[in-house]
Amino acid sequence: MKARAMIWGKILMVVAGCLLLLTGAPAAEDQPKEVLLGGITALSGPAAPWGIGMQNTWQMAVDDINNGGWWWQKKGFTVDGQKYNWKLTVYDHAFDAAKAVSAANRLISRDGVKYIFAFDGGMIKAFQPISERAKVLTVAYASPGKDYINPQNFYTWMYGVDCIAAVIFYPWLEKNTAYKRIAILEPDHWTGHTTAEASRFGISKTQLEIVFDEYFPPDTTDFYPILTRIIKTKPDLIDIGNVDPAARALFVKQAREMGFKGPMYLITPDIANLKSVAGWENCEGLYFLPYEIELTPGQKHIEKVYIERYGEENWIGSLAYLLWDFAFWLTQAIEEAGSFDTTAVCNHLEKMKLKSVFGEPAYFAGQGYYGINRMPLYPYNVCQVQKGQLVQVITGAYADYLK
Amino acid sequence: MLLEVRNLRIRYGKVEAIRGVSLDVEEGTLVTLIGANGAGKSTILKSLSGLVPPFAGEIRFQGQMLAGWKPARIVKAGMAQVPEGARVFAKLTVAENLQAGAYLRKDKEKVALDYQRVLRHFPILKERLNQKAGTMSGGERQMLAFGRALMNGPKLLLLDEPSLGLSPLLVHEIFKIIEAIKGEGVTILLVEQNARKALEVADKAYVFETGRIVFEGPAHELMDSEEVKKAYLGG
Amino acid sequence: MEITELIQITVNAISIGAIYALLALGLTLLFGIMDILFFAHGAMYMLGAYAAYYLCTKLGLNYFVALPIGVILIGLIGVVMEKGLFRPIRNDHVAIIFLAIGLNWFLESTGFVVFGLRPKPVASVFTGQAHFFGATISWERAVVVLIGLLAVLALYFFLMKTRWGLGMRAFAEDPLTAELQGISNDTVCSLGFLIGCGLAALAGLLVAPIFILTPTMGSHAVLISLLVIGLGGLGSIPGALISAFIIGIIESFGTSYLGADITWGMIFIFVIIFLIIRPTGIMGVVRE
Amino acid sequence: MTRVRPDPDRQGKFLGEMKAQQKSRLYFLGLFVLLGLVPLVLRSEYYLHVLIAMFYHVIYATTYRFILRTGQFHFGAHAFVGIGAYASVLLVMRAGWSFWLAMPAAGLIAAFFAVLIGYPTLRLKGIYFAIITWGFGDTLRFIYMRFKEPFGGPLGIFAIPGPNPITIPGLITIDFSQKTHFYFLALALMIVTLYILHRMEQSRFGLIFGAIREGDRLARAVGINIMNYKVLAFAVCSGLGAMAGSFYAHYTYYISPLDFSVLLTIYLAIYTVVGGQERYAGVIVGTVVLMLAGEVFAGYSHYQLLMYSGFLIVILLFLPGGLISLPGLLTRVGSRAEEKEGEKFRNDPA
Repeated sequence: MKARAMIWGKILMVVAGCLLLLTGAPAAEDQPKEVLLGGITALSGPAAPWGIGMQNTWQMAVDDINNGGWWWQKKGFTVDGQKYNWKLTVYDHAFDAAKAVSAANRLISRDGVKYIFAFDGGMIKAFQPISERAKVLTVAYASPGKDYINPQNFYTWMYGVDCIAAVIFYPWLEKNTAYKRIAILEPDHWTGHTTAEASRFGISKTQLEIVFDEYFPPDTTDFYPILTRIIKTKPDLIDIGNVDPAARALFVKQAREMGFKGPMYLITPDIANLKSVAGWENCEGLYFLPYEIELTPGQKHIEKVYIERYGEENWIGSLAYLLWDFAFWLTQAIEEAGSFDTTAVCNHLEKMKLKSVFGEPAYFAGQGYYGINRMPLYPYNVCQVQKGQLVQVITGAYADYLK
Repeated sequence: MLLEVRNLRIRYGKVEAIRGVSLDVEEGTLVTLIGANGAGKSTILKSLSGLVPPFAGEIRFQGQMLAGWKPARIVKAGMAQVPEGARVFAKLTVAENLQAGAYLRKDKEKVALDYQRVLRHFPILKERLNQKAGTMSGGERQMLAFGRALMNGPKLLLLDEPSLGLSPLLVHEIFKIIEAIKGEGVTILLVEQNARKALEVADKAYVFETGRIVFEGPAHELMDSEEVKKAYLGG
Repeated sequence: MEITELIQITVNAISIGAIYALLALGLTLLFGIMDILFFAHGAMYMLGAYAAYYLCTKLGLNYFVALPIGVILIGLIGVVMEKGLFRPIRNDHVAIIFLAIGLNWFLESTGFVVFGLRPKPVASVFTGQAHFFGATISWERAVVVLIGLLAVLALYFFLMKTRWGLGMRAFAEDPLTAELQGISNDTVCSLGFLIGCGLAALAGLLVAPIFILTPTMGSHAVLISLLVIGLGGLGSIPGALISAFIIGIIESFGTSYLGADITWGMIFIFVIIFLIIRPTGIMGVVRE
Repeated sequence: MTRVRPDPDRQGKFLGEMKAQQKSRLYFLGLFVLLGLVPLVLRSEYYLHVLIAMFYHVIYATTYRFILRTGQFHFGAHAFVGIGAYASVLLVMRAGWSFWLAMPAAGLIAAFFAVLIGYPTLRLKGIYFAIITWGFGDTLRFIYMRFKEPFGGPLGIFAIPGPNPITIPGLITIDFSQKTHFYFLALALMIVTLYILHRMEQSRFGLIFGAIREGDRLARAVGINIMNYKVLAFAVCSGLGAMAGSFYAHYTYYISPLDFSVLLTIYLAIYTVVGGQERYAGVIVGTVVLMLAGEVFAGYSHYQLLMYSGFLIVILLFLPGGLISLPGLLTRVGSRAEEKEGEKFRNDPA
């Protein structure tokens, strides 16, 4: 019995050790110059390719700010005469709301983070009660949902959300082509639903007709059955805006196999992936958004550094451009506001002229749609594959409906 | 000596089930191991076949130590066992059950000969070759289990309670078959609860009680022994 | 027009069914022989697909050379896993399930580190489409259907007609008695993992050119397979084949007439109701 | 037909277990008192959250284990947790009920569903039961997703109100604006659940299932209708799990169909197996240790699942009795060394 008690004692000590490890891990107080930047995204599960890619991009942006890369010409940033560096800490939510809430609690009340970059509206919705109450500035990637971007959630911001550019694309399509019948297909999750909503919003500004509007289970790899159904409706264009990269390439390939010859509309394409999976000849007529024939210097810089650091195998395409800017805007806002106080930073961000890898001018907008300026607008470009060549069809347009 | 067991001890956890058993089986004889149920007789057979590792003691088969041998190797060396309760492969056909008995044998002609021999011994099996073994009666299953063991062409056949749960008529038939197999020169170690029947057919017998041998000797001597009669033959 | 559509939907159903059957084959074999639910099946399928990528795309091997190499390679990994991980707890069926789930996660997350984040394509060997009665199927799919059916037949032949197959079936029923016939349990289990993982890898290698490779592709596949073998009767190969096609038919017709978002739920409801009415699945026999 | 003799060893063990149980009851009591004092010392919302999450997971896991103990391989715990969460949220937000009424009501609704599902399926063994319960869970998930009214569709339901405030006049107002309030609620729920399950395990209930597991046909032979017991156990456990689900919903303010996928059940099963199924405390230890491990590994970004699964594999391989067997195993290592010496001596042929 005594031996057993001793063993239990030892086990308790080990557990206590683990707890110490838990508390001791991020030593923020030791280095006064280090400011924590939090990240919450999917680092495991099916969305991990996006999530890990985001983590890599954020890390690169943070390193550029700390080391004076790209347009950030100085090392770190200064507030009140004190120099600071960013330190990025990213936690996994694996698309599980309970884990997202845990991660937010960990970041906010243990690590003392005041700024969080996060992925997917659904997950942000789960921890928003915590982050808003703690006045933590949260930046969301994907999904332009009014459910979580609104005046009540003052501290929640968005990365550039491309699906909202449907409000540019569809009016242009109506004016410049003879296409009439649009089919919308999105995955059956938060991002898919909000993207479809944005597309519907864009189409509602035109005379175009939605002939098909459905969702598919996110793990689908075989699109033959759904394509049979889509093709029956004789669409002129299929909108597969925010289908994830792997499924999207498969969809394009299988659509061509099933005999659909018309154009498709895609957001943030991974062109290399499309080329290798679907075949470039099958990409004829596809609309990409946003995309530029000539990469901006910033985009070139991101691509080069990313591939150098993480390898060609892990390059996530234009998703990296989207997730790049906010770290710089945030840092600039903190410096210019002269304070880490998130209310001050938010107020300053709203007024800022932004430098974006997509071009300028860039600024926060969205008042007309969300009731608050929380979405960055920069010039959107749309291009199309015509006879094997990428041709830019829209240049430098702004999603004016959102103003 | 075909099989020699010296001072065999087997433990299950901390409980010692077999406490020092020695026995000999001479080539061409039928040796029986009798005793009450639950005494651990089957455990000895399991150990001989390599299913239960002995805790101490040694087993020699044809002069070779079996220590650390895998069951397959023991089967290949010529020791086949008919397990307790006629465990046939119910979802396999009768023919497949017999093939399973010859699983390790490569000599096709001899296997074919043994096949004919088994079907001669058990004509009932011949009628049901393509039937699933699970659909047969208890007696037929026991015959199939015998036949399956014979398909191995064994030098030593271990029989574990072959008469258990069978009607008196069938028991009689089973023992006739045992004698017939013995007549073909197969050495047999028979573990039996039905002591009278066993002693009738055996050359030599061991009486086993709670983990150890209490009597041993030629079968007819034991049959006449007053003590054995009283304890095991019901008066 | 209606007839063409019907044919197309049927062709889709067959194609889905063949792929599901191929996926479920290894899982049902391992369950039938060893009574274990091998969740890492999905990871083996994923490794098989990546084997196609590395052997064909990276090493430039011919696809039909890569096929057997990949299958044997993954099969051997399965044998190593059996010896190292599963043999010590062979009799604890519950622990095995969770060990396999842990292994699946482990291989999946290792996959992101080793294989990279980008989804990987494998160039198809057969290009173009076949047309008949107005229905379309790509040649590569037709080949998968064909090889998938051949694999089912080959496995069935192996189990029913060969000595090894006999040994495995005997083991499945009564390991102890099988051991007494000289059918080594250890060998059967190793063989079972060799074939089971080999079949998972075969499925992966075959679908690699049709689909796209991500380290998590196996998790979804293993759940689908579980549904297939549950409906078919656990451990039954003909059952898995029939139920794969039934699910294929529901999925194809459901998606084409009702929509994809309704269909997956319908499949679950169908399987539940079927199993409540007939708990052993289509072909299954309840184990003691 | 084999005659079974009473095993004196086992009887002794049984008596020993009784004593150990009395002792462990004291330990538990002490632990609960300690846990009650935690918020007085601990101010960090993070640690409170970890503990709260641990509490409701302990409820899920212990109820799950009890169903496992009745011999059913349950794979649909997520279904009943989900029913609890959705039912209580809808009762509060649509019907305007008080949380304090809605939570037990949600438990009752889940128990009703458990009876409905349990009657036809609880006689099924092993994997078939697993597939049906898993399918049931995913069917519910499908229903939540497809019916935007009233379940909120794939986006789920947000802005769920917290529990209604309790005011003890002149003394204190608990309005659930702080984590501490949730902490005490979760702790109370956990203690109540643990107590109910403990009583069930000690009662006829537990004894019957214990007997069945031991392969003793006695229970069946005596003519006890095991089905009724099984259904009752299934309903009670599902209901308790559902109440924890209701707590979860009102604690996080947001639920979506994603929260109640089969992954939840898999985690619960892992907690049970890793902790050790045999002892009541095993599953609690498993839940606590694995959740702590999850928190520790979370700091290693995308390597965390790798580490977590590696940890899991190691425990399953090297601790077949689960974590709870660890202290016993360690004490035995010492005594076994002595035993070995003795064995060697006895082994000597001379």
